[in-house]
Amino acid sequence: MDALVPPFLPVLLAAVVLPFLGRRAGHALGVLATAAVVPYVWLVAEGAHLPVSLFGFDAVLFNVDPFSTLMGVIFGFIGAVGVLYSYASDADNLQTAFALGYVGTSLGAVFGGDWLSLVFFWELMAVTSTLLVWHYGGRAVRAGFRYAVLHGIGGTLFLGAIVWHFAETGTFLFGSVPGGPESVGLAGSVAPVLAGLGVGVNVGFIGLHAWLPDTYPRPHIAASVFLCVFTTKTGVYGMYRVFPADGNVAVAYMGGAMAVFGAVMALFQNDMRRLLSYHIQSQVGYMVAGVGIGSALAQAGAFAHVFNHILYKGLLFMTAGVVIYRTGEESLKKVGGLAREMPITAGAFTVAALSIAGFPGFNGFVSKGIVISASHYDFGYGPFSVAGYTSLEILLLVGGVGTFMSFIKFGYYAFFHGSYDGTVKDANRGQAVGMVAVAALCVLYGLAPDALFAVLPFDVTSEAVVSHVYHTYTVDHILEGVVLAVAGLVGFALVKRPLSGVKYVPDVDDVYNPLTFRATRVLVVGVTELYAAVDRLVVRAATDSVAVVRAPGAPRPRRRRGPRLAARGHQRQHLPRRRDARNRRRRDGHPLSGPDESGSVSFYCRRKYFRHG
Amino acid sequence: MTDITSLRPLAAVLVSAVAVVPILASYRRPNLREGWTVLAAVCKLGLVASMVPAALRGDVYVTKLGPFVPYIDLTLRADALGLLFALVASTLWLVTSFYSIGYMRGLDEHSQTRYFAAFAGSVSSAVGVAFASNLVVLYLFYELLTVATYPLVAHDETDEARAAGRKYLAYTFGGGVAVLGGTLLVVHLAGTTAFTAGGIAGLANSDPTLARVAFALLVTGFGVKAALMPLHSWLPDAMVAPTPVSGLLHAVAVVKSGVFGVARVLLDVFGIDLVAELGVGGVLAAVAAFTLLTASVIALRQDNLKRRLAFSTVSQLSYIVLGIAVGGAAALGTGDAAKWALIGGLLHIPAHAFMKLTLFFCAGASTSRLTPTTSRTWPASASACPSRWARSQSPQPAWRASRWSPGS
Amino acid sequence: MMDLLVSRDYYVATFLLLGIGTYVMIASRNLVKKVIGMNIFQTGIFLFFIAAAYVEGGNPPVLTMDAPHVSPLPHVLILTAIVVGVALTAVALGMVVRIYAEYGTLDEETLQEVRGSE
Amino acid sequence: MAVSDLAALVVALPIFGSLVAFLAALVRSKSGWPVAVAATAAQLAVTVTLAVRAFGEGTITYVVGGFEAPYGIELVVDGLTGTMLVLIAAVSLGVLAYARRAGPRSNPFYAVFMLLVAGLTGMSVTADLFNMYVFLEITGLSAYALVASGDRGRSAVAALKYLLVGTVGASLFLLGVGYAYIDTGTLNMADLAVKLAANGYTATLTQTAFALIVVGLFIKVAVFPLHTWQPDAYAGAPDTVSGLISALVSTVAAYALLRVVFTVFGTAFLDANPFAHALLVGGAIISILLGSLLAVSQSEVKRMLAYSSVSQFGLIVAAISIGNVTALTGAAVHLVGHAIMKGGLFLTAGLVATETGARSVDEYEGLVKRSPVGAGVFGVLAVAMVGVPPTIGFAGKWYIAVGAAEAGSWTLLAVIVGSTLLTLAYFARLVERMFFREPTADLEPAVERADGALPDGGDLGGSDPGSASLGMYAAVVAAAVLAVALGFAVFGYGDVLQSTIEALLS
Repeated sequence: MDALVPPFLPVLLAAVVLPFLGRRAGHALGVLATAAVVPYVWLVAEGAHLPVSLFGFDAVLFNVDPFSTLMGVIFGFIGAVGVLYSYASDADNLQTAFALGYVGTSLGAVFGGDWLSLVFFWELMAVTSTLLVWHYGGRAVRAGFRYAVLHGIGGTLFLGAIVWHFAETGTFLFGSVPGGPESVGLAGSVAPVLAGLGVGVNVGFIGLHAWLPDTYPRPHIAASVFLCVFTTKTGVYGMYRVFPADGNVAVAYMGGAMAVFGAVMALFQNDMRRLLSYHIQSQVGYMVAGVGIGSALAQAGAFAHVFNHILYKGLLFMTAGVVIYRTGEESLKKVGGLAREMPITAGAFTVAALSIAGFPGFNGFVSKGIVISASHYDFGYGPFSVAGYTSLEILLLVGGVGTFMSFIKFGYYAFFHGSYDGTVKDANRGQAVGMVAVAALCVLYGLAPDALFAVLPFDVTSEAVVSHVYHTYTVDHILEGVVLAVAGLVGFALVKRPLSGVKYVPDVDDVYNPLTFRATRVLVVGVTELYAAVDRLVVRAATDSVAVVRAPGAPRPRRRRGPRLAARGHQRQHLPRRRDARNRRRRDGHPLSGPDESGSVSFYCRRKYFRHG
Repeated sequence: MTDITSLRPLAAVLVSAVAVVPILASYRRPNLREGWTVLAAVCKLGLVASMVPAALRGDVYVTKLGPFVPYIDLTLRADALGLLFALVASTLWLVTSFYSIGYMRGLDEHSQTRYFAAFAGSVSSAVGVAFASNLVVLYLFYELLTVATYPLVAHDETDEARAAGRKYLAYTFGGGVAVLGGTLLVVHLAGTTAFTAGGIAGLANSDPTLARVAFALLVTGFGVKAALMPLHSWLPDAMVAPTPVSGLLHAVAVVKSGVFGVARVLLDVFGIDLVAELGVGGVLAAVAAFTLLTASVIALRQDNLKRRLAFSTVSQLSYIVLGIAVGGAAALGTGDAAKWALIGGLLHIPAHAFMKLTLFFCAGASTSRLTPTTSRTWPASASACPSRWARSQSPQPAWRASRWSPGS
Repeated sequence: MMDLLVSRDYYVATFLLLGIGTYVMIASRNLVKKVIGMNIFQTGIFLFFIAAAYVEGGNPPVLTMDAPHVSPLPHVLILTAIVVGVALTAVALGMVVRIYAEYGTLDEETLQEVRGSE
Repeated sequence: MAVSDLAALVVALPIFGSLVAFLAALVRSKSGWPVAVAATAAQLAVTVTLAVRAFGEGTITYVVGGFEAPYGIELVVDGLTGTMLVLIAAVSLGVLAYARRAGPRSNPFYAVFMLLVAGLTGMSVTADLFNMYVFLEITGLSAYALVASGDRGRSAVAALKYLLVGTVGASLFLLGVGYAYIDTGTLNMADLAVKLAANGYTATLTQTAFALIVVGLFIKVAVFPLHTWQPDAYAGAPDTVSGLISALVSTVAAYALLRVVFTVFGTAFLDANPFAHALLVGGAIISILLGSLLAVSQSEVKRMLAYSSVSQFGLIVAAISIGNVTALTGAAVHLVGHAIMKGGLFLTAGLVATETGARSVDEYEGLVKRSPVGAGVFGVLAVAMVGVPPTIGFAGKWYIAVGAAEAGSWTLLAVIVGSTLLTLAYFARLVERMFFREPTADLEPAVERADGALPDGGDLGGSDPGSASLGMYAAVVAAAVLAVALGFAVFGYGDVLQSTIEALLS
């Protein structure tokens, strides 16, 4: 098993080369590099690992276990589809290069066999994804900045947790890696909390999630396809690494809450991609709940859901992208009746919507069912259980209803409601190929769940492995799915009218963005002013004492500014013309005197700081 | 580890000092003058690099020049730590030489001869700091560095530049005085100041109070150039110097010599065990941590690009000091923690050097092409000068977008 | 106390002379008087040495005279010192002459005023 | 001729030179300079021989006129004396090179010049207190005359002030000698040391003698607040003269102080009398601090340099008050170093004035453009004065500071180390003006000569009035080079001096 090549390597190489190639050749290379990952990681035997030394520490760059294999396969696949879609959607080479960098670093993160390489790629993901957002320019820049800051904070917390872990155990290796420590997960009492919060940013814990709907609707449509896949799913993977053994009750409930919260918030949205973004949170809630429950069944369910979610959420973003691509509109209110104009897109959307909602026969039904059944069999009843349903289960079911409702809303307004003025072309060939391929997989995995089970880390059909053997198509399950769908339909019919009156629903970032802004300003101004005051004091004391020595008893001007400026003006007369011009230029460059003092831009430069000496 | 007696460390130090003479002499012929600069830079890099293989083997080149003052030999040692610093400084000098030539000619600056001569002298001193074998030789080059860099700070000859120069002298010579005092105490306590891995034995058995005072003086003294708060205030002001100076000297050579001094004091004078025993490592770490945070906050509010970079330098330098200090504070603790902290701190010396030099170069390039150096005008510059803007973005992507705004 | 002073009358005179000399040097505004003060000051010292050499009932230190002799060495020393003093006075007066030639005054304060505009 | 005879020769030679210079003038009007140079060169050769012997073979003693000590006058040359002798001769030679063009160019000037050298040399070699007084007065007299040799009234006023204050100093010294003599009946230093010890160190006479001698010498050294003559004298004297006396007169006086304190009274006396020790420490600290502060506030360059001397001699007094081998080695090093640096600075100031007419701090603005050599040398010497290693200024300070640390005098240590900053305070002002400002005012080069006519055409430099001669350049550049280069020679010097100092302290 020597001479292993970590899968991220070819992808990143492709990313580097891509900007220098032609569009067609470059994207072809991108598709090739990402697609090649799928068979490669599938074929590498479990347990293979590539020990290296990173910054002088033992690290494992390529660690194959069922979890990472699953992530690698789906990342590679969706990466290839995404590149194809990018090509079809007129993304330029540089953007695709950033996207490939993002894919590559995500692969690096999931195949890392130790905390160090995990967090290393984790941070790089934040960088590459920020670049991907920024590349679009305009409103994406600000959002990208907020995204970067929040992920910076999350990454730092995670890093802190890992350092803590290192201090406890003396190694960065995962417990499962040969040579690793005896314990799995993060050691100590503080590290898991830090890591939970840090990873919580990535998976969109309620309160830490606002970057999702903030960022994902803004960049290029192809960029959104990439974005919706990697960060949150790597987050789920990271969450599993942090709580690998028995899960964590709080995390499980957080997952449940996310499922409900995301779905409800999604219901209020009119921006297509914003709606989908809230759904990421909702769906990730199922996965987080699965990881939080921590049993073999739950973890298998969580990762099955990761797998499926990547397929249908990628597909959803693709369809939404096509709509935007063809119509130029982002709001559901501005489109409608597109089903007739864009049958392929509408079809793909329907498949994806039914998948995400968990309708029987589609892949979402399978994986969501596993998680819900795990929440039923492997988890305590909790505070508000009703009629044999555990609390968590109820949350997840409610989330399911919300999902139905919001996708009925999406589909209704975008494709079926009213009619579209004029003609709109359907998805072009490349987009169609991508969408149909993914849609086919959604159906395939829905109808033949065994194919899905084959990639899961735990065999959910074996009694030896899981506490409760999972059967996909039982009467109960199908009934459950249908009931949810009906509840969704009814619910949507009920709230449709009041919902259309809702203009804007505030989210947590409406509180913490201004709060952060003000707090930062107070901090910055406070610190700098304090510092400036001390500095002025010292400088004045120094100049005064010099003045006292030089001319004892002479009256001293308290303010030195006036005479100094005069002196400067005086001196200018003696300067050669060239330097004079330069001085003036320098002075004009100063915030005080420049024309840009009018100050619409920022608070940093309103006043004069630290001018002395 | 064997000592190889060789003139190479001395030659590496002297080559740029000697180059000052032809540089000054050819003041009428700029091409020749710059030729000397580049030649000296190449020679210096070659000499320093030639010692690297030995350092990797664990051998040390030593130049012994006999006794200097009582207790003190005038000896240069190119050990691994010193070589690290010297290699960074001389590599970047070569790079900066080319940049300087373009910059100075591009802006049609005055007194270019003085500029290049002082630059060569500064680099000489910086390498001297790197190769110093004891505190006194270190002090020697430390002071020479101050003298050699002063003309560069005051180069502009404006009121602002002169004021910055005065402040620079006051701070750095003040630091020098503290170093001298500390050195004297060490001489008094231990009878020697020769750097010894693991610390000078004599210090461990001496009066702990005096040892603490000596430590405080030395660290304060070196802390001035390392821009530890509250001794940092010269650095932002020194940014009136031409950009290559800010880049190489005030982000690499000068400030790193301060950091390097702190490292020497902790590692080779007191030794981390003694530092931990005296309980001073924690204090230093606290100061460094404070600087780290506060300087970053202040940097947020600087509109002048170079000043912002300067505060960033203040902050980053404290990373290095923090690493070293934590190494000292944790020496009695468990396992490898101290080692890792030290390695991290020292690794940040070259790392920060490369990062910050690139940033300064970008800032300077925009200065020489665009007029103002305030960051608020940069979005405009970005379109006027996209490649530079992009380059300046890449090392630290978040520097520019430093504003939160509600909503979007 | 009186006895002590009387028995040390030369020393009293010495220090009176020293005091007067110092006072004249400091308080007098006229440069020539300052030089005179200096002379008085020196004279005090001469007296001090001579007085120190005196031995009660001593004869001049000539070999033909009977012992006890007064100490001869201070006399020799003071001869030298007087020569030095004379030389000093000469140099000082030379300078005074030059100052007068240059500024036309010997008054210290006037001199200061004149020189203030220099 | 026996080696010990050389000790007498070093005193006689300059006196002889002085006479010849004076007499030769009767024959040929321009003979002063060559005679002085010849005599000084010979003096240098002799002193070097003496110093080498003194260092190599130990103390050389010469008895004047065959009267054995303690009755006769004794001349003693040990390592310290040898140092001073060579320093005096070398500095004189350098100043002579400078004086050829810078003037004053009269034969009497050279005669008095040689007399000053004789006085200084005599003070150094003598081992007799009264003899020292005589040489002190010879030194003083010739110094007063030299200061007055400037052609302006200001020189005369300064010289008179110098004369009055200096005479008081010398008189106090004489008074102190008188007390010592009354106490012991001897004037020979070695003999005095023995007898004072026998009388007990706490005897009032001994204490008074010490106080008077030290205060007298403080005046000569110009320790604050007894320094008042110095700024006027240095600033009022012609440039050549300020260079010479700033380099040598206070230096030799400080040497005399060192000699008297340790050879005559000894460390045991200082230990027994805290007040004596306090006198020295107090004088040192006040001089260092206030001298620097006053220097900062001066507007004329030469006055600033004069106040700087006050501060620097504070360091030497500090070394004396510390009184261990290291500190005294430091005192010797700093005496030499200060002589070279300060003499060089004064000569450079003169050079600058000759070239550009700049004399005040403000007029030094942009000096580097008008007088690059002057500005460069001034810069180097300023850096050396500040005490940046490896210059001699650093070496002296280092020794003294190490001595302070060894003695555990933490206050002194702090002041000594901190004096770097004070020195920096006044030199930085000048350096900044010289190098980093544009010249503001147009100045006429100073023409300081008695006659308006051009000097003899045989000079090496150009003949326009604003130019300096090669000799002037050579002198100042040599000072700068020595200030840096000697820093490396210090350790060897300290090594050979050690036995001398140990003998002095025993």
